[in-house]
Amino acid sequence: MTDAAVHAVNPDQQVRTRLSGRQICKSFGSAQVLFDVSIDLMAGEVHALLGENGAGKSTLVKILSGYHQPSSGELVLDGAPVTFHDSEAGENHGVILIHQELNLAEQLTVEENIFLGREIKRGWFLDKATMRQEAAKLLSQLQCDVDPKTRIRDLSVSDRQMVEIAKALSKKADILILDEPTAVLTGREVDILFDQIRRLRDQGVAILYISHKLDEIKAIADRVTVLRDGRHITTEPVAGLEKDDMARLMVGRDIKQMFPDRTPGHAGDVALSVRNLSVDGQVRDASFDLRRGEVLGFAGIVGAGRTALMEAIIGLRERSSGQIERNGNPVAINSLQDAKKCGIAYLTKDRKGSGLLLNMEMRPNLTLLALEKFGRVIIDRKAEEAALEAAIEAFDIRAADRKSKVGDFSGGNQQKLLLAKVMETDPEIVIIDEPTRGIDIGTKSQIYHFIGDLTNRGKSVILLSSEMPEMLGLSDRIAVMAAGCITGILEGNDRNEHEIMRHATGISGKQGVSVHE
Amino acid sequence: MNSLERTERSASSGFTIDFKALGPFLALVGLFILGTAINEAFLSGGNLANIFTRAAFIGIIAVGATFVITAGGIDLSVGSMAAFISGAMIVVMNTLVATLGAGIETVLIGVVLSIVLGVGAGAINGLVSTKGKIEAFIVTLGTMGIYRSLVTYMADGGTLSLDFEVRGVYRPVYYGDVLGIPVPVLVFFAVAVAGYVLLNMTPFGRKCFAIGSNEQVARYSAIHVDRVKTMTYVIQGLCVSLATIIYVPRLGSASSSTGVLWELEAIAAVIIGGTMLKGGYGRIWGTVVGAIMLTTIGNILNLTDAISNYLNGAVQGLIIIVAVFLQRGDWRRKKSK
Amino acid sequence: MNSLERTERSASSGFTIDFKALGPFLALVGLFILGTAINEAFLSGGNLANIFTRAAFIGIIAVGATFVITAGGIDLSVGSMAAFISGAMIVVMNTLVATLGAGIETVLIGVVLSIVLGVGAGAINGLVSTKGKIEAFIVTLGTMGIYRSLVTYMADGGTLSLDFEVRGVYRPVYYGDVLGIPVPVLVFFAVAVAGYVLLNMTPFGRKCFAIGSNEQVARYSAIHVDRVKTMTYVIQGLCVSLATIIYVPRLGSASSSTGVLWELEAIAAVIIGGTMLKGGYGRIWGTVVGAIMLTTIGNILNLTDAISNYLNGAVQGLIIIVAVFLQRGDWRRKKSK
Amino acid sequence: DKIKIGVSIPAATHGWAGGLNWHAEQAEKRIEATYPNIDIIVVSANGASEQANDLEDLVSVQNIDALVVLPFESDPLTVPVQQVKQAGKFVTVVDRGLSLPGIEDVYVAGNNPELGRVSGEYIRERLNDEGKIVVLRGIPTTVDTERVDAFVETLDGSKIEILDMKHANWNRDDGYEVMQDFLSRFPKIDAVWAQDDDIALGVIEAVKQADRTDEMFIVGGAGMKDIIKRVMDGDKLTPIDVLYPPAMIATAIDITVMKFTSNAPVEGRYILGATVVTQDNAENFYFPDSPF
Ligand SMILES: Nc1ncnc2c1ncn2[C@@H]1O[C@H](COP(=O)(O)OP(=O)(O)OP(=O)(O)O)[C@@H](O)[C@H]1O
Ligand SMILES: Nc1ncnc2c1ncn2[C@@H]1O[C@H](COP(=O)(O)OP(=O)(O)OP(=O)(O)O)[C@@H](O)[C@H]1O
Ligand SMILES: [Mg+2]
Ligand SMILES: [Mg+2]
Repeated sequence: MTDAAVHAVNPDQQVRTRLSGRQICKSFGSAQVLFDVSIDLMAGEVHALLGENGAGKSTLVKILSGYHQPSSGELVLDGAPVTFHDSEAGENHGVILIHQELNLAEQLTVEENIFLGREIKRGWFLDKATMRQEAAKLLSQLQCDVDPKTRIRDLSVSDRQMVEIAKALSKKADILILDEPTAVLTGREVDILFDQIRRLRDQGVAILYISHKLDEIKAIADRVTVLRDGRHITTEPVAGLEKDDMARLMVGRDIKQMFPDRTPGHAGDVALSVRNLSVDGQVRDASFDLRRGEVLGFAGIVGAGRTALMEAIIGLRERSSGQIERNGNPVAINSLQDAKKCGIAYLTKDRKGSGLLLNMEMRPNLTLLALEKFGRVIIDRKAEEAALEAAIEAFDIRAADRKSKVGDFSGGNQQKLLLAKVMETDPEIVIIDEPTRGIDIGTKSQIYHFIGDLTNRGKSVILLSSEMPEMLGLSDRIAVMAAGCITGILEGNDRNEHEIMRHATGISGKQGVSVHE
Repeated sequence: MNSLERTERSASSGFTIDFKALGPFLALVGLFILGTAINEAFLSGGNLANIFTRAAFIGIIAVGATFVITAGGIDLSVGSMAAFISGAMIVVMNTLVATLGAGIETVLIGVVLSIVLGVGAGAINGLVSTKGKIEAFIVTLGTMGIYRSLVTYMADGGTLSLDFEVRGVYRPVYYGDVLGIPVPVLVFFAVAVAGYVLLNMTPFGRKCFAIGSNEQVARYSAIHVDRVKTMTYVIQGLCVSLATIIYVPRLGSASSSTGVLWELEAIAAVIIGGTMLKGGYGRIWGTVVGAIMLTTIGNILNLTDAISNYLNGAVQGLIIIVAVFLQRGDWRRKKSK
Repeated sequence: MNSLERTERSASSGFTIDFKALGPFLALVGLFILGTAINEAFLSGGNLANIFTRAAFIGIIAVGATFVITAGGIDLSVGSMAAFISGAMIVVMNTLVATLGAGIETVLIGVVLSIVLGVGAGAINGLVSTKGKIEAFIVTLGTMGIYRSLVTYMADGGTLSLDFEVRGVYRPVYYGDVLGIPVPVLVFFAVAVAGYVLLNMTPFGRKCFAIGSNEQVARYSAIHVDRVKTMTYVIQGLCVSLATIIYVPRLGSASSSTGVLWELEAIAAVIIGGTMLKGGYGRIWGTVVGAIMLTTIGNILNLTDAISNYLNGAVQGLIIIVAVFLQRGDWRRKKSK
Repeated sequence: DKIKIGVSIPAATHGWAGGLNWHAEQAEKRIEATYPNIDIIVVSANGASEQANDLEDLVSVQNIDALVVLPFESDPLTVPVQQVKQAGKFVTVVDRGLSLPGIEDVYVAGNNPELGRVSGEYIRERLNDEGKIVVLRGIPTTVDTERVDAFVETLDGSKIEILDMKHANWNRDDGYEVMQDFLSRFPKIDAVWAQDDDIALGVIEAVKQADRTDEMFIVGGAGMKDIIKRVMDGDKLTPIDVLYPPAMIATAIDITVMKFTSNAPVEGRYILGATVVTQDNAENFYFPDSPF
């Protein structure tokens, strides 16, 4: 067992515990979210932290790195008790946390964010040249070809995450904690990240890794700690655990069937038809049909233009050309309001930036998109409360306190609330962009079944996802995009990873032409 | 997490929120105690009526400002707008006396004109800033200069005075009372209630909160951001026009010095009341209390000669800071988080 | 995304930024053309020197305001602070004449006092708002009243007037020139350069941006948010004191009406220059141009008597709105996103 | 080339200053119509430093030959006016004298202490040296201080008690509110010195509202037509008004113009008294067409 845990450590390096949390308890107000949790992080080991949404993972790691103070319990660093008054103290002791929620100043550039608070100086002045060089070096290490001068607000979510990782790497961590770093990353980026994690581990860095993707845990972690409802359930080597075991430990029950049974070919008439839609510089000549009762997947590498296409359909981006038909009739959708009237709803992948009002409580967030349903003149609060009740039930939203700000919710619960918000409009067609980002495995399965139910009731779903199993497990057909073009729509047995990759890279199908020609 | 804990937590946070909401009221009560201590006349019916009547002007305007600020905007033009509307009302009513006589009709036309001008001026502020994509601060700074100039121009640098006969007819709108409550106070109350309902109980109000909180999220929630923002300026304009309608019969005149610095007072009332200057959170009752607080401070200073006149501003400034500090409510609790 | 796209994208955004940065300059050039068209004397050396010298006051204060606003704050007290500091300088220098005589020492002590007071007043604004957790709007509204009262009190309701002998010694600080460039313009230039360096080339400046952009992120990046914010107010105070140092020899006096509404002018200069009122993005050169634009508008209105004096404010308001509209720079491009 | 005369005055931010602007514009029209070779340029400022800017502009871009200036405040404008003088211009100063002697060629003086004194004397006489009064002051400036000091001095030695003095900023809204508060505070008030007609108008409304018109009388100042009309009509509330006419700017412009149109030597001091307007002489001071 212990052998397994330290298999990758340099032989000359002793197994040693770097940072421990002992009997950590944490309450916000009078709500306790952690109960006597203990955890040991060892040099040269990747330790995974598992648990359902709201189990307290993020809270625990924030305590370990000094962002929160424990209500009781203590931290032990290299055998001696230690108190981190703030995150700066934590970082000074080499404890670096990559937050689950992005923590970048949107109006600053990539380079400025990476070195924020630790600017490299020459004399009294910023050494911009060095910082730019360093930033470029860090980014290229992560094979991320973002220009360090780009402002964060102009970056895609996954690029932002890579910047966060670059920022953490630049800090020379002894103990590196990653809170769901891969939720917004693509497969390729995950591989790059894992290479970096292995490299650091081999250098003797202690790593704590949080993810809801159990494959990743299998692939990268040596030991795993499972939390449930704020309590420590177990800590054991990953080698001895199967994915199902982990899921059971987390959820406390078996997950029988991940995906709903979907009988292929039960799809009906065309509900939405898009013809020759283009967006300047982002999408070219996209055409597809969506049938009633089907899930149409959209696959493609990052920046292929999927989001741009969808936002153009629902009127959030300007189209340069193209027609849209609903049930065979042409419709003019020039704003999200028009789309809503046509029964189309859209779930954004950027829950923090465009999804939820973080400084407000759940109720107004839930009903914001479908306000008129709750009264055109006066909002019916009772109906809102009832809807909230129903949504909490249906989407299993676990908030300690209904009145607390959505920004204080755990990431997964925010995502569930966002899904509930979009569903509140009772749409005929749902476009969902990365619906299960940061969602635990139990809830994920619930969401998949929910999508299944939707289509069974004759509604249609467009699914944008970078998770291949999700794409394959849910979609009836899969449209693949590359460089702004739909390069193919895969049906039946063609729906497999290999075909998708071939189309996504432009090897096969309609040529993905550079959209900027 | 078990249900027991859940109840417990929400109970405690309920307390916190209540205390915060009570903050401005407590600060106001503090001021009243101070006032009474300084001069017993403070609590006399006449004085209280004076305070509330005066608070009505700034209060009505501040209710409008609450919408603008909640939705993330700002309006610096309200004072000049009030002066301009007063001026236009007086000019038109004086002209009408010749044809319609000094009757109710004349006053009514003046009132309608006021509303039209207020709504129009608000719409201009809103449309120029949203459609022209210019910071509201600049747009309303510009219109502030424009309206003030226009009234100066109309008055030829002097004062526009309402015809004395019309004044007689119009007078009760300011000096009258219903069951002993002055008309301006009633109007103030009505505007506050309407504002409260609109901001807290209607889809429109909800949208204001959403826009002030995060415009992008609002846009992704199918909200016509520009339209709602423009509407907040229109509401502000309407409130200015209502305030003007009760202002004109008070002294029956308008000049370039009418309404100077009202914008600052209105914004101060809003912020004292707990609305956030950056938008996303607004509180009508807070604003009402804020307006009354500002008026009360002025009144208290007039009731004592203990303080050198020259230091009035200093005392006023201090009281505002202390009152806001007290009303924040969390000074008693330890720094948390 | 292939690398071709990537390069192109960043190139295009580079262009936008350049155009945006040019915006205020273009608007200023437009104003200069307008001025010359109205009166040829506009371009005379004397007139230009006057414009730049005048812009120095408001400009220096506005450089400080750029820091405060970039870091997400606001300072309404600068005008009264200037009045108060002028007053204190005058009182002290007048007193010193008796002992030290009307020499350089007296002036120097006055200057040092000014800096101490400016820094102190700024620190008070900063500390009260950060430590007391009170909106900066309220705190500085309060101190605005306090400083204004203090100067009224010091002057006993009248005017504080600098000893005429001291004026003679002090005079060159305003009226002197170096190689033909007026001293205030040189000071303005130096302050602007220092401000530019501090805001754009030092860690401190970067922290201001970060705090204005997102306080939480700044806090998580080990930035001492309260300390940096307080520092921005201290810088603002220092700038006010520098502006005062060159102001005092100009008019040689201070009274309760000194510096009235300078805060509005300073903030307007900052916003016209392209800094965002909500914080997170500041531009010193924009502020400098903004201050010069405001002064130029005032000057242009004096070039002609075609416009009734009563309408000055309206023309001023219109020009400000139009200038900001033009300088936004994206009016030429189609709505994107 | 035309002879240019620059006129620099405070902006029309309150009633009296409004009257000032009106009279200046009227004078401009009248004189430019009479003398085609004279160009009058009126500029108005919102503060002392803005006025200093205006003076610079009048010299550098308008290239004036003469300046008529009513300083916003005496002291800060002393040096800027001196600059104009040093540039070789003819200078007429109105109302508020400069702090250094010998700068101006002509001084047309209003007389602020006189206004306070005359008002004080009237109140002493009316109250038979005994009673309770309240005072509403203007904006805390030298003008206000001079008036009030002289007023208080005049009351010395009488049994008249000044209950309190508060600033009403030459503004009728403030006048109304301050008076309301005086009325709630003091059960008995025999007279009000409002010092300025704008303030007086606010005071009148407050007294009427409190229904205490028979208890007291009000003394304003300046000569605003509304008040003059009341005096003329024999309103008991406003038995007199003390003149401080904004028309003095027109007088000053006329005198300055004479310098260029006649050979008579133009220089020296022209002091305007603070005339008391009573029902008997009110007609002479009532100009219904003036905006002030
Ligand atoms: N600042 C806070 N104030 C109040 N409650 C909080 C705060 N932070 C977290 N919580 C609550 O603590 C609980 C645990 O949250 P935490 O973010 O640790 O969950 P998590 O395990 O990371 O979940 P996820 O997988 O969804 O990210 C949640 O119920 C959350 O609402
Ligand atoms: N705000 C923006 N400014 C400039 N370019 C943008 C912006 N948003 C997206 N783009 C560019 O538009 C193109 C399409 O982006 P889009 O987000 O639609 O890709 P995607 O395939 O949906 O990516 P993902 O797989 O992350 O969902 C990309 O080149 C992207 O970089
Ligand atoms: Mg989490
Ligand atoms: Mg996308």
